[in-house]
Amino acid sequence: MSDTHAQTVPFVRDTMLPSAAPPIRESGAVRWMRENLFSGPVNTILTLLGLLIVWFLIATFWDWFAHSVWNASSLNECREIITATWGDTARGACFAVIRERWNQYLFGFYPRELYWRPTMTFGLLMVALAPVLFSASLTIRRVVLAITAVVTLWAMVVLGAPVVWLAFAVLVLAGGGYLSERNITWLLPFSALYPLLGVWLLWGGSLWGPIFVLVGPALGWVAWRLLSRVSGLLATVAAILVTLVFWMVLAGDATGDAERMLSLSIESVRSDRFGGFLLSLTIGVAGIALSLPLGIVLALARQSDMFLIKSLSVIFIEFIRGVPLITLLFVASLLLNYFLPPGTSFDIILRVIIMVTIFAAAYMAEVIRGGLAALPKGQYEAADALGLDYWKAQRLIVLPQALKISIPGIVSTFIGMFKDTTLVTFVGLYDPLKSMSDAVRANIEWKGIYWEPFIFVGGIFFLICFGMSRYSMYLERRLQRDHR
Amino acid sequence: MLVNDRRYRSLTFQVIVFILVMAAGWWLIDNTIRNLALMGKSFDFGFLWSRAGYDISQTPIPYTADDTHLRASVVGLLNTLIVAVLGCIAATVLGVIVGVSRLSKSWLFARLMTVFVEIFRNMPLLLWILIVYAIFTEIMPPPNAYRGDDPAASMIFFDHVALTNRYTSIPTLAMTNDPGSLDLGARITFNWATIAFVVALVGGWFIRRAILSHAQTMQDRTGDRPVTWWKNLAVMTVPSLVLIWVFGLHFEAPSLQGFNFTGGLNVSNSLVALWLALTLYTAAFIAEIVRAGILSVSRGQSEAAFALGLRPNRTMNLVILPQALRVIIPPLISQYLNLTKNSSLAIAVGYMDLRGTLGGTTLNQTGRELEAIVLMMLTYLVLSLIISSGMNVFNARVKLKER
Amino acid sequence: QEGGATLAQVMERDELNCGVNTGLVGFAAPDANGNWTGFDVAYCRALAAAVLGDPDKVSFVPTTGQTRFTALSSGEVDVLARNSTWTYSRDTDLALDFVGVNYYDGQGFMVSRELGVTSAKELDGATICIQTGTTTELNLADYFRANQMDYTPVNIDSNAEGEQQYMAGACDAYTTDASGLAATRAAFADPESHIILPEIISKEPLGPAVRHGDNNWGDIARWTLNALIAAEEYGVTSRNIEELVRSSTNPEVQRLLGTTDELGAMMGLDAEWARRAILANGNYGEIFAANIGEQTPIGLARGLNAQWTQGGLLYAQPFR
Amino acid sequence: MSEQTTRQIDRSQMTVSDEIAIDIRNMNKWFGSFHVLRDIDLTVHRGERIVIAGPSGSGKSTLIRCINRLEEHQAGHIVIDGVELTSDIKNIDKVRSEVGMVFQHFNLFPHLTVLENCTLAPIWVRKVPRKQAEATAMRFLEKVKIPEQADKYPGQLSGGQQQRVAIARSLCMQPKIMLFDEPTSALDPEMIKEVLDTMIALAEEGMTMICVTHEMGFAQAVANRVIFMDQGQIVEQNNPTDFFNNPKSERTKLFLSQILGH
Amino acid sequence: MSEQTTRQIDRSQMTVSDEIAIDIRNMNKWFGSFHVLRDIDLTVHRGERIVIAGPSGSGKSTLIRCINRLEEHQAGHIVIDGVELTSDIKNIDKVRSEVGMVFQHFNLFPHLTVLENCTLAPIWVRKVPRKQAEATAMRFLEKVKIPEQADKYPGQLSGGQQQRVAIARSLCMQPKIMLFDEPTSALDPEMIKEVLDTMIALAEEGMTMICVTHEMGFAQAVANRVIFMDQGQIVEQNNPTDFFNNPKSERTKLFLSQILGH
Ligand SMILES: Nc1ncnc2c1ncn2[C@@H]1O[C@H](COP(=O)(O)OP(=O)(O)OP(=O)(O)O)[C@@H](O)[C@H]1O
Ligand SMILES: Nc1ncnc2c1ncn2[C@@H]1O[C@H](COP(=O)(O)OP(=O)(O)OP(=O)(O)O)[C@@H](O)[C@H]1O
Ligand SMILES: [Mg+2]
Ligand SMILES: [Mg+2]
Repeated sequence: MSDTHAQTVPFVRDTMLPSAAPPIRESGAVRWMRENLFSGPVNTILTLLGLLIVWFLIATFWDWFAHSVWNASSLNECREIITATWGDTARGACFAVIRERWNQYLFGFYPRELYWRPTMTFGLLMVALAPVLFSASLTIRRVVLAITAVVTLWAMVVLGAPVVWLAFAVLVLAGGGYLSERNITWLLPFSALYPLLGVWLLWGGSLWGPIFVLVGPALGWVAWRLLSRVSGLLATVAAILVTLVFWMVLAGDATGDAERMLSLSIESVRSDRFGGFLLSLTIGVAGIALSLPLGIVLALARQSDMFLIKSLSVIFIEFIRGVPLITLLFVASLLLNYFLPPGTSFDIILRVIIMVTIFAAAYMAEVIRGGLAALPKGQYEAADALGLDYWKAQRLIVLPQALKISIPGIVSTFIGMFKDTTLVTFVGLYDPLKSMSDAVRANIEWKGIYWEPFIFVGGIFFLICFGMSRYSMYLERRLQRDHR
Repeated sequence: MLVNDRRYRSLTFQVIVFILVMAAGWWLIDNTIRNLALMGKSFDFGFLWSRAGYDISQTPIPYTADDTHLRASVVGLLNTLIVAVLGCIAATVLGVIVGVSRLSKSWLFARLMTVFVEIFRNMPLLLWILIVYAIFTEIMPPPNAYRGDDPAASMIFFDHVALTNRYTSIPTLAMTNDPGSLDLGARITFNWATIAFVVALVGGWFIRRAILSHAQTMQDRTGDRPVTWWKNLAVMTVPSLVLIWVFGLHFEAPSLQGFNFTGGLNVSNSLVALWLALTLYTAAFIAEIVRAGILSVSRGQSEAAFALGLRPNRTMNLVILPQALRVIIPPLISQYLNLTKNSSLAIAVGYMDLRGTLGGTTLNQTGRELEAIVLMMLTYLVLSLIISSGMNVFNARVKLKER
Repeated sequence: QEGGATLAQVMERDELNCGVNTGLVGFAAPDANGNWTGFDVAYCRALAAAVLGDPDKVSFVPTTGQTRFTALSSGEVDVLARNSTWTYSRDTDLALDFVGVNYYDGQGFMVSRELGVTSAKELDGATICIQTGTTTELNLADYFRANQMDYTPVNIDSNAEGEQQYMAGACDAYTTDASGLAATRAAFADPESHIILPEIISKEPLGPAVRHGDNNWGDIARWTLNALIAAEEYGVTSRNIEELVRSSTNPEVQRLLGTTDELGAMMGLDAEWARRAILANGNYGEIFAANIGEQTPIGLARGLNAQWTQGGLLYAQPFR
Repeated sequence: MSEQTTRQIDRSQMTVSDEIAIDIRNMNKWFGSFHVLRDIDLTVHRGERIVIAGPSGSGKSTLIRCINRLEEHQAGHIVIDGVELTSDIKNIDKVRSEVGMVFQHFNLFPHLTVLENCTLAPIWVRKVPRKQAEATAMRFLEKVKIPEQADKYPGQLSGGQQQRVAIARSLCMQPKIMLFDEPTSALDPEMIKEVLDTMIALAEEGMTMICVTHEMGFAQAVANRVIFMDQGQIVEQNNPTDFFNNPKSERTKLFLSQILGH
Repeated sequence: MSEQTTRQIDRSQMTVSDEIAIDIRNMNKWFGSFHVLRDIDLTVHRGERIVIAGPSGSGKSTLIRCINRLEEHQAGHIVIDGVELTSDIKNIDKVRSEVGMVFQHFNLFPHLTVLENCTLAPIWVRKVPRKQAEATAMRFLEKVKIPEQADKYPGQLSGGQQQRVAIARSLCMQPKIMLFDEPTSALDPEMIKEVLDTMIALAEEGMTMICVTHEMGFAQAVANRVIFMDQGQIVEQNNPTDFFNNPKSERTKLFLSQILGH
C-alpha cells in the first residue's frame, strides 16, 4: 500500500481564500455586450443585421407615426392638417378615424345608450372566469379582479349606466372579490349561471327566459332524484327527457305568461346590431363555453373502448379538423337551413356560434384527450378499486385533474378561435377587421383609409391574444411545477 | 338484467347510440330531401359538366370560359395547391431561420425574432393577408409608371423583374431549340424540356445517393470518408447545365407593352400577398416549433458529444438534429395542414382557389350550394387526410424505442 | 311555401325580413348607428308599410353575393331587394320569382382619363377588376370573346375592395353595373379624371325577388313596386297624398289610394296598403332622387329609369 | 455502503508512474461575478485514481468539466498530457479525444443503439473503420458485462445498464484519462454496485481516473488520493486512510460526519 | 431488514376463523396468448394473513388484481365472501366495496385533500352522510398516525405518509379483506418501517390480508402462510417458519438465497 501513497502530498488549507473580483471582461456591461452581442463573428454579424432592421423600421415608419393627427372629421382634413403642420411632402397617420369611429369597432351597431351593458357583461365575465382560470394564485386573482372592477365601473359610469345597474355591478364585483378571498370555489355557481346572465344582458328581453331555461334542468333533477332509487339508467333518461320536454313545450309559453304577470324585461337588442369586437368576443366566448362540454364528451368517447363510440368520435373530430373553418361558416350560412325541418330559420349569429362551437369542440376534444392521457393509469385503478362506477370516476377523479392539465391548451384554442372570428365577415356579419372597416370606408369622409384601422384592430387583437398566450404559458409552467 | 352484465352493457349502449345516430342522420337527410323538393332542386352533380362561362386570372392548366365547371374547379384546386406548396416551403425556410435565430447568442437579433413571432402569432391571419395585399396595391407603382423616357419606377434585378401593384413580373424561361410537348390529353401538356430536366434532377439525386452510400462504405471500411461535396454538386448541376445549353434556355425579360408587361410571367399580387401572409403567419408558428424541438434535446446530449470529441457541426448532424426532428416534424406537418386550410382565405384577396371557383363563382352561377359545398369540403378533407397520413407514417417510423 | 304562407308568417312575426346588400352606397348601407338607408332599403320599407302598416318593421339581413339566393330560398328572408339581375336561369333554375324591375341597369367600364382610352374596344390586353360571383363576370367573358380580345381578370370580393384596387391602379378598368360605376366615381376625390366608357355591354334589369310558389306574396311584392312607380306617373307624392285621398278625381288614383274599390282585399291586405307604401319614403321618383339621384353624391340621371311618359322604361301595369 | 463495494482491490498491482497526466496551476473560474473555482492547484500522475468529494455547490463538477473544456477557465493554466487548454480548437480536440467523461445522467444518445452509441465517436473522430470500431465496442461492452444488449436502444435498458454503456462509450475512444461526475447518484441502490464494480475493474487496469463521488466505500477501496473541496477551493487532500480516519480540517470533519453518519 | 419490523407481534391473539373469505378454484388467466396464471387454487379464511412472494413477472400482482376484478380471469372461479366474480356488475360492485386495495404507487388523488381522499368513496359509493364519513376518516387517519395531515394535499406528504393515507383510504370503506401490492417497494428505507408498522397493527386487529411483498421480515412476523409463485403457478405454500427455514422446492431455495443474500 505504501507505494501508492508515495505521490500523495497531504495538503490542508488553513485559511480560505477570499473570492476575487472577476477579470474585467467577465463583468458588467462589457461582459454583457461580449456575451450577448458580439460573442463571435456570426453573432456580431447578426447583431449588426438586427441594428440595421431596427434602423430601417424606425426610418420608414417613424415620421408617419410622429405626424399623427387625432382630431379631424375626414381623411382630407387630416391630410390638410398634416400638410399645414409638417409641410407638403410629409406623411402622417390619421388616427382621427379611430377617435370618430371607435365605438363601431368596439360595439358595432349596438345602441349607444346601452353600451354599458356589453361592458358590464364582459366585466362580470372576469368574475365568472376567476374560479376557472385564476384559481391557483390569490395574487393574480386580486390583481385581475381589482383591475376588472375599476375598469368596468369606470367605463359604466362614463357610458351612462343607470344607477341600479351600477349598484348591481358593484355588488357582483365586490361579492366576487370577497368570495375569492375566502374560498374561490364558492364562485363556481356564479360561473355556472353566468352564460344565462350574459345572454340576457347582451340581448335583453325578459329575465323570465333565462329563469325558465334554468327551471328545465331543475325539474330534470327532481325527476332524477325520484327515480334514481328505481334505476340509475331510467332516472338519467327521465331527467334528460323532462328537461327537453320542458324546454321545448312549456318554457316559451311560461315565459310569456310570467312576463305578463310580472314584467322583468330590459330593452332587447337584436343580433343584427352586434358587430366589431363585441361580436368577436360574443362568438368567441360562447363558442368556447359551449364547446367545452361537447369537447369533453368527444374526448371521453374517443378514449372509450367501445368500438362504435370511438369510431364515431374519431370520424367527427377528424372531419371537422380536416376542413377549413370558412367552409363550416358557409355551411352555417348556406346549408344549415337545408338540414333543418322546412320553414325553420334562425338567427345567423346563432348559426355561426353553432358551427364555431362544433369546430372548437373538435380541437377541444384533442386538447382534453391530451389531459386524459396524461393521467396515470393508477388513478383509474384506484377509483375502480374503491368501487366508483365509470361516471363517478370520471366526474370525481378523472375530469377534475384532466381539465386542470388542459387549461393551457384550452386557452390556446380560445386564442385561435378568437382570431378566427374575423372570418365571419365572409358570411355577412360585421367583424371588426374587414366588414367594419369596409363600412367605415363606405363613407365619403373616410374613403381611402387603410393602415390606421388595421393598426387599431390589430393592436387590440394583439393585446388580448398576447396577454392570454403569456398567461397560458405561465399556467403551463406552473402545472409542470406542481404536478410533481 | 342485460345492462348489469359487463359483457352486454357496452353492447347495449352502442346499439342505443347507433340507433340514435341513425335516427339523427335520417332526420337530417329527410329534412334535406324535403327542403330540396320544396325549392324544386335536386341533388345532382350534373352542373359540373356544364359550361362555366367565367374567366380565371391564374390558370395552371389551359382553361377558357368555355370549359366546364369541373375544369374550373380543378383549376381552383391546383391554385390552392400552388399557394399551399409555395407557402409550406417558404414558411419552413423562414420558420427554421427565425426559430434558430431565437436561440442565437446575439441578444438583439434574438429579441427581434421574438417580436416577429409574437406579432405574427397574435393577430388574425386575415389581417395579415389584407395588410400585405394593401401594401402591394398601395405602395407598388402601377405598370404605366414604367412607361416613358423618364419612368417613375424602374425594374429590379438588372431590368428583369418588375414589381407593380397588379403583379410581380418575372422573367420566363424561353428556349431557342424547343423540343415540343408531350400531350396528355384534356389539353394538359408537358414540355419535353421540362421532362428532361425532371429526369436529370431525379437521376442526379439518385447518383448523389449512390455517391453518398459509396462514401459510407469507404468510411466503414477504411475509416476515412472521401470528400463528396464537389461530386454531389457536379452530379446535381452538370446535367442541367448541359440541358440548358442544348435547349438554348435563357431568360426572357418582361417588357411593358400596351397596358401591361408581357413576355414575362406575371405573378398576380393576390397570389404573392396570400403566399407572403401565409408564409409569415405560419413561419411564426414553425419558429416556435423549431425552437422547442431544439431545446427539447437536453444540453447533456451536446455535452456528451463534445466530451467524445465531436465537433459542433457533427454534433448538430449526428446527435441534435436526428433527435430534434422527431419532436419537430409532427407539429410541423400539422402546421402544413393549417396552412393548406388557411389558404381558403384567398377569398379576401380574390385569388381564385378552390373556394373561389367551386365554392364561389360556380356555386353562385349555378345555385348548387349543397353540392358545391359538400364537394369542396370533401376535397379539403381528402387533402388533410393525405397530409396527416403522411405524418402518421413518419411518426411510426421514427418513434424512439422505450422500455 | 304553400300559397299565402309568407304573408301570414310576416303578419305573425310582425316584421318583414328583407335581404339587402352588405353595403353599397346609395342602394343599401348601414350608417354609423346601424340605420339602413338606400334605394333598395326604401323598397323594403314601403313593402313593410304596405303589409304591416309601419315602415320600420323591417329587419334588414345583409347578404353577400354568395348567400343572397340561399337566404331567400331557405326562408331566411321574405324578399330579396339586393340589386340582383333578373335572368332566365335565376328565374327558373334557382326557383326565384322576380317581381319587377326597380332599376334598369347595364354593365359598363370605368377607366382613368389619363389612360387615353375612349372605347371598350380598345381594352385589349387590359387588366380588369371584377366582383366574383356576379353576372358581370360572365358578361365580361362573353364580351371579350365576342370581340376577340384578351384581358386579365382581377377578382375582388366586394365593391369597396374594387374601388381600392382601381384607385391604386391595380387594374386598368373597373367593370360593374353602370349605376355602381357612377356611385363609385361620384365618391372619388377627383371624379373628372375618370370616365365611364360609352359601351354598355349587357342588360341588367335589377329587381326584387321572392320565392317560387307563393304567388300571393309575389303579388304583394310586385304591386307594391308598381304602386310606387304608378304613384310617380300619376303625380302622387308623399307630400300631396293626404290631399289627394280627399280630393283626387282620377279613378286610377282613387283605386290606387284605396278610396274606391277595395283592391287591397284581393291580396289579403286592407284598402290603404298602397297609401302607406307611398307615404313610407315617397313614390319611385322621390326614392330615386333621395338616394341615388342627381342631387346626391351618387348623381345618377334617370335615363332608362324614367317613366315611359318621359322616354324611359318604367311602365306600371294598370291598377284595375 | 461498504456492502456495495464487495471487492477490496489489490492496490500493490496498481502502479502510479511519474509522468504527469494533468497539471492544473492557479486556475480560477467565474460564472459572471460568482467566483466558482479559486486558485486550484492540482497535479495528477498517470495511473492515479483521484476521488473528489465535497458539499453540493462546492465546484466539483465545474472543476472536472474544466478539464475537458466543457467549461472555460478564465485564469491560470490547465495542461493535459502536455497540451495546454487554450481557446485553440486544435488543442481542445486533442484533449477531448484523450479524456473520457461519464455523466451523472448518462447522456446516452437515445436515437442510436448501444453499439452505435459506442462506435459513433471512434468512426467520426478517430476515423476508425466501422468493422474495427464495432469490434472494439463489443470488447468494451463485454468488459462492462452487457455485450448482449448491443442492439437495444438506451431507452430499453435499466439505469445501471445505461451507465455501464456510457462508460463503455467513453472507453471506446481509448482515452488516457477518465472523468466521472457522480456516476452513481442517479441510480437505484441495486444498480450502484454494478457500476462501481465496472469502475473498480477499470482502476485495476491502471486507468488515470478523476471521480466526483459520494461513495466513500469506493474511495477507500481504489483512490490514491481523496480531495475535499469547499467553496471552490481544495480544502484538504490526502490518502484515503488518513483522509477518512484522521481528517485535519474542521470542514472535512463536519462533512465526513454528515456523509458517513447515516 | 429485521431492524425494520421492530415489533414481534403476538400471534396467539390473532385468530383464524373457519369461515372462508376467498375461494379461488382452478383459476386461469391469459394476456393475449400469454398464460400468466395457471390453475391457481387458493382458499383464504377470515382473519388469515397471507404473504405472496416470487420473482418478478411471476404473476403475483395479476393474481391479487384478479381478486377485486381489476383484471378479468378467463377460466375457473373466484368466490369472495360467498359472491362469485362474474361479469355481473352487481357482484363486482359488491366485491369491490368489501375488498380494499393498496397499490405500490399509492395512487392517491392529487387534487383532493387527504380527508377528501378518504371520504370520497364512503360518500359516493356507500352514501354515508359527509359528517359521519369525515368522523370515520379521522378515526382511520389516527390509526395510521397522521390525523394532523388531514387537510394537506397528497403532494405535500412524504412517500411513507402517502402510503399510510392510501391504507386509511381503503379502510374507510370498512373492507373485510385488504390486498396489498408491494406497498413498500416504492419507498425509501426510512419510510418502509412506518408503513409496515401500520400493516402489522392492522394484522393484529384480525383483518384478512393478502400481501405481495419482498419484506421477508414482515412475512416472518405476521403471516400465517407464505405463498411462493413462479411462472404463474403457486409453487410452494407453507407457514413462515418452515417456508424460510425449510423450503421444499429448488426454486424457492434459489429465490430465498437471492433475496436474503444481499
Ligand atoms: N452555468 C452556470 N452558470 C452560473 N452558475 C453556475 C453554472 N454552473 C454551476 N454554477 C454554480 O457554480 C457552483 C458550483 O457548481 P458545481 O455544479 O460545480 O457544484 P458541485 O460541487 O458539482 O455540486 P453538486 O454536488 O450539487 O453537483 C454552484 O453554486 C452552481 O450554482
Ligand atoms: N396488461 C398486461 N398485458 C400483457 N401482459 C401483462 C400485463 N400485465 C402484466 N403482464 C405480464 O404478466 C406477467 C405477470 O405480471 P405481474 O405484474 O403479475 O408480475 P409480478 O409477479 O407482480 O411482478 P413484479 O414483481 O415485477 O411486480 C408479466 O410477464 C407481465 O409482463
Ligand atoms: Mg455536480
Ligand atoms: Mg407486481
